[in-house]
Amino acid sequence: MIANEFEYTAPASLDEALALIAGGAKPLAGGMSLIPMMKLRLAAPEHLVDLARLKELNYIREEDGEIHIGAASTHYDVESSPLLLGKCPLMAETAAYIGDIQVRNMGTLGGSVAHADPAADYPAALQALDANIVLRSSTGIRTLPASEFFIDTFTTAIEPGEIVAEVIVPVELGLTGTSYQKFLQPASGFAIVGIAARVHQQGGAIDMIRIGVTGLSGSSYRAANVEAVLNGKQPTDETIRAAAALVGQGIDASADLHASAEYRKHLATVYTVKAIQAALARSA
Amino acid sequence: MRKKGTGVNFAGFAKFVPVLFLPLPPHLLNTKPPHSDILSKYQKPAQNYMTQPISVTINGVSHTHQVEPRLLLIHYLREVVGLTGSHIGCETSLCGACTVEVNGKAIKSCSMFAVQANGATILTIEGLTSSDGKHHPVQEAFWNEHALQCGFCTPGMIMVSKQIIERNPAPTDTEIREGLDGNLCRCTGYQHIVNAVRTAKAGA
Amino acid sequence: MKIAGNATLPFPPERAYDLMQDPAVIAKAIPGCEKLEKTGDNEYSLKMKMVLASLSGAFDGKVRLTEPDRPNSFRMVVEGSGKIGFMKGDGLLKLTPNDAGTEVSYEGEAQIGGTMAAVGNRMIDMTARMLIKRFFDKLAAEK
Amino acid sequence: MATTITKVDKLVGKRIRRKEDPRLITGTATYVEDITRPDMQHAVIVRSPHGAARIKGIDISKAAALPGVTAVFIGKDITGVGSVVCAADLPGLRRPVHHILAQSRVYLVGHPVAVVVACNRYIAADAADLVEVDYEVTQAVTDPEKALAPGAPAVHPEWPDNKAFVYHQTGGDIDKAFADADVIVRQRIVSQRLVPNAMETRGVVAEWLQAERSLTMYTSTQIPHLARTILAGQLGIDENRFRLVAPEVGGGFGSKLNVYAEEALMGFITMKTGKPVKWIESRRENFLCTIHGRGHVDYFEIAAKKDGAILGLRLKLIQDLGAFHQLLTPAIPTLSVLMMPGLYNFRNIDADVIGVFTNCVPTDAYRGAGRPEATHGIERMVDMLAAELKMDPAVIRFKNFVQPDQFPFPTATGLNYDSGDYGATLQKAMDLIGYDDLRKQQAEARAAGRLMGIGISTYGELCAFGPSPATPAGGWESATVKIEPTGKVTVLTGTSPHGQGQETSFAQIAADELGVPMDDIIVLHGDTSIVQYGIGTFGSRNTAVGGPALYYALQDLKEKIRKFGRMLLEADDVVFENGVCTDPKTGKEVSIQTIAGAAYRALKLPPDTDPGLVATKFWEPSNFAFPFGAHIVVSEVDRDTGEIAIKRYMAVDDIGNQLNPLLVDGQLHGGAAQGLGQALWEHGIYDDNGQLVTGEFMDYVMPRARMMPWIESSHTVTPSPVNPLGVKGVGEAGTIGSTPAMVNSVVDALSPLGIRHVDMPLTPEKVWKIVNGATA
Repeated sequence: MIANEFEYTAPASLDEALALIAGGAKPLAGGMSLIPMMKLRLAAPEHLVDLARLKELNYIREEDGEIHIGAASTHYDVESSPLLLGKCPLMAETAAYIGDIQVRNMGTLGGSVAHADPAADYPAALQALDANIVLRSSTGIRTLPASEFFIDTFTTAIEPGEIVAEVIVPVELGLTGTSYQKFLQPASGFAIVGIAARVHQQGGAIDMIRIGVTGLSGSSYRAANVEAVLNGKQPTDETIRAAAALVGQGIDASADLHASAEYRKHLATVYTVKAIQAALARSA
Repeated sequence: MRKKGTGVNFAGFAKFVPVLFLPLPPHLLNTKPPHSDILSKYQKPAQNYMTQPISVTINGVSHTHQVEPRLLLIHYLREVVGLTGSHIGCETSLCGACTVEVNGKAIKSCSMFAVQANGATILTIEGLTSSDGKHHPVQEAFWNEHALQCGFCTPGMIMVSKQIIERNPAPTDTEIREGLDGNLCRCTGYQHIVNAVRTAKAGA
Repeated sequence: MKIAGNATLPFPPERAYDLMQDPAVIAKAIPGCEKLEKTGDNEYSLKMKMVLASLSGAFDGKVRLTEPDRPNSFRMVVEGSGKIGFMKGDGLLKLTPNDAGTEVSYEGEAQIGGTMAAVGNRMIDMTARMLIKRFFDKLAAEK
Repeated sequence: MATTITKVDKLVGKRIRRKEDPRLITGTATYVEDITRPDMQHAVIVRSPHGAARIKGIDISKAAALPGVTAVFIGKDITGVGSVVCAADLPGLRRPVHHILAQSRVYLVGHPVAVVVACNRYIAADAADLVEVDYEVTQAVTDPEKALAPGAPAVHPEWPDNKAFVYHQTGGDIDKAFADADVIVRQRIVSQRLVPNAMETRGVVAEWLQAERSLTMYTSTQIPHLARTILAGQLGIDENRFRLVAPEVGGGFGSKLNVYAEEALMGFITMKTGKPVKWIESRRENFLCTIHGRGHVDYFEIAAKKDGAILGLRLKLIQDLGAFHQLLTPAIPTLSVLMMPGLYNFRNIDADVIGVFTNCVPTDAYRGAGRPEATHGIERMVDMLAAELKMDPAVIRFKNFVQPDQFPFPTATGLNYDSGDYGATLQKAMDLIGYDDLRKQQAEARAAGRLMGIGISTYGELCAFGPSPATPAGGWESATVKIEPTGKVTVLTGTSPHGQGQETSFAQIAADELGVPMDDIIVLHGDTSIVQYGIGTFGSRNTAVGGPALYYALQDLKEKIRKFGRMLLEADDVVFENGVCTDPKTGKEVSIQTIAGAAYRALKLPPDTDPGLVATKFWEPSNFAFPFGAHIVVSEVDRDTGEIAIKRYMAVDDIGNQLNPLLVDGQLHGGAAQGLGQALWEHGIYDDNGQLVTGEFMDYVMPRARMMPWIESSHTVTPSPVNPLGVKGVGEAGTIGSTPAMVNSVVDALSPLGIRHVDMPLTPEKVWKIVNGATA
């Protein structure tokens, strides 16, 4: 359980980091996914560039009605940020579900997002928040919405030479209720399914709803069909349940030792109900 | 009860005693590192292994070493610095036996390379006890509540428990159990550990 | 581990079948395939480098195509081993015409051993799905 | 909370915090991995990735050429070393030769094929990657029932039926019992494979000194002396020149009640290379290569009268042995047979046991070792019988319990239960948890459509191994007490505690008997060069067998102290109490410290008395001890997800007298966690090709803090007449009692759906499918 040899650089600036990455070096953030793979020698990067210490990537701040989260923010930073707890609590709540204290102290938002593990927690929230992901390279910067960023299992829109530099989430309007509900795989703590719900009500009817799903299939997604059924409706237990039943429709559900495809889809429905109900309770 | 030694009725006998009669208990066997031979191997193994310098402060003491980038922090602490209190119980970051604090945050030192800790302040289980031998309140609570049996997971458990009560001085039992989620214990069933964290909070 | 699923190819079954018997096409479609050489009747040696997220590994192995029943079905066996372990997939592929061309349904067994197996069941399942998906995506892109 | 102790108070029976803890809570304890020796080499083992294969060739040239590599060994290099030893025997037992490195075949994933020795572990790992092994894979078989089917692949080609042994035990008249029965209930019950997963994996440091022909080995074991005897035989060296040390051991649970290939291999390497060598098992290796537990498929039949009186029990037991026999592998299912009658007063049993080879890691003793399987079986069968007869599961148990006036109670399996009041213990558990009220709550819950369950298990176990004829390698234990010239006390115990706390509880015994403060006593163990021969720690025997050995050594010593007291006080007789000999006539006193000084100075000696104050006792019990208890679990099943919530857990255990109730609680909690682990979460799953698919903590579900319920516990106390301390043993009780209580609770919850049995582990998906299937 010893990694292959590699070269390690702790760059002094983001520019230096991007230049090295442009040259083929691999970015290292918290290492919570990469280092275990390296120990098994299933990953053997030749050169690691440590992004975790870059001050330029370590911030959580509000600008123009949005919250900008630097990629090197740890899950604990996200979980405990007064700004996020106050103005985008779904991010903080979701971060608190990741792994354990030690993993949250070390793992970073950027690392997790770039890894795109289909059972990671953040993608559900980022889908529900219509978050934007800022990618940087030595030659430029571009921004993608979460729905375009996450492509498939461990597959994102990141191009060679690019890193995830920042995640932008909205400042929630008052009375927006959010919730992340997770059924976890008891051994590893990963999500078997995780559902992020975000709801706003006006005059007793839902006028904004977003459902983000993780764990169910190879990639996170927004359950637009569930949203469509509930949008403009008075939320009752029956309507919520009927809508939630659509969450896995047309989805090629994953299956493993811990949950068959059938069970996963069922859990996705149950947890969609839970997440919507919890979000509604907070939007009152 | 009389004081020790008063029953020996001739002067000078006692000083022979240690030589004549005391076998060393297994846990007192001297295995105290650092061992220069181990050190030199990591600093300059057989050949061609690239190394780079790191400087860290561990339990208040500064250390500088040349290390291979692939050297895990846990191996650095245990085998280079000689602090063997933190343990290795798995390879998948799921048991927590290797938990130490880096810059005030509890982390799993088996999932971090030593080079990543360059410049950091590190606290290990060995650094929790004050120089006059006074235990940290969490250590004392683990002792009082019988929160350990074989003791292998204990250093990691104590380090994470310390973090739990520092961040939440009045955790509920549920919060304590969630806080311990990254640490496995096969002996205690966790109940006495929960008791220890709860009472350590009160005593801290 | 059981593997089962389906994919759609935008060709009629005969063409889909022939493509999947063509070593040049298979070589392009197998993710990370670096070399595919004929070693016998419907048997090929394989060199591949699998890269998925941070995972990577080189494999030497072979591909066998058996039980031909053009254009309805055939069996494909892919085996590989390398430093990080070995893998073996053995599946029956059935082709049926549909509106979009051909639906290929597959069912079989996948086996993984060695260090690779230590990454956990979750990863193995996801990786297998991903590799199969890439295979059919590539095939579908054949002109 | 621990009690603060003032001296003169009797210490036995008090909740005293442990003497061993200061080194453990400060990180200064020494486990095997903490030990280094000058010029120590590191070994990494290359293991088979296949469940069954022929080795066509091994190329070590690249590995051997890597700078820093000292040696690479493969099977043919291992000469003059014996194969792995199995100490158990059964009539007709087939014993495959278990080489320490594979020769021409591998039999399981993880089978050691080569070993690389290098100057540090990083280089050793690099070199291990360079060893190239060419395998010809053959078909594996991993399911014991499939292995018994005609035409199954043969694990060992010389035994195509895969049977290692067939064993039959019968008692009473089973045919009559079944002929007389009003009702017969049958069920197939699986006790799945479990991975012990001590938090410290195994590890060895070995050092050979050629000039002295002496070997020193530090190894993480529960049985240092037995391991030394066996390894000396394997390595062909003198036992008296072989120092084996179990340093701090990070948990065992039976997995280190063994002697493994790697121990002999490290001995071989240090003898061959002349350098000390260290091997530390990875967690992955621990999953693949350290013994597993359980692995039963049991076919039970129970016969009873309409009123619930049990008449007899039939069992066909299929034991998955794995590919080889480890130290006790074939003996474990025979323990199951012994415990088949449980706490019940029926005397007709019949058991067929088939031991089956599979391409899996061997099963062997894991906490409970044979008794959990039996207890789970009988407790499930009794519940199914109660359901069949529409009786309350408590009522049927009361009806069948062995009664207090029946002790000593001879069972149909040849045991002699020592003492107990089984009904009182169950009644206490029911009173404490409010059983009648819970049944009312359950009726309301069911009326509301909720799936609430109440599960009872009343378990018994045989432990405190034991009389020598019933214990491989000897059932006695030893103790030496040395009062040093300053009056300080050193206890050497032949047991090898690794978390159980005997450094504390034995000090309590010695402190009470000698009247010295606990702080003046140290308890040493685990080092064969310090401690007289002993058997070790397993089968809940430390306190119940090691304790009496200590107690009797102390009695011998006290007799000698009194002799010196009489001499020094010039008295006809003296009373020795609280560390002081007193002449009752004059009131004059002399302390134990003064006596110790006089005994070693030896200017004057009592008649027929040698100098010094040392006593050694080897003591063997006349019988096992039989702890028992009642566990009740209240649970609720979530219809939507199949998740099980444990609402209450009540344990009332009778382990006889308790030396230190704080430690007793710890043992029971930990045992219950492992028992619940089996009931709900843990499962060592091999696929058909021999891959262990739950071979890491990522897939093998270990109990974590958030998963465990709060355990409410209480006790009844029925002292064991088998030993002078009246103790029964507590190490395995929690594991044995908890599993069936949990499963019975969930089956009770599901019973409105017509469910009568569910095999473990009760995963949410399994339960959801049952609920879903039943309501669909």
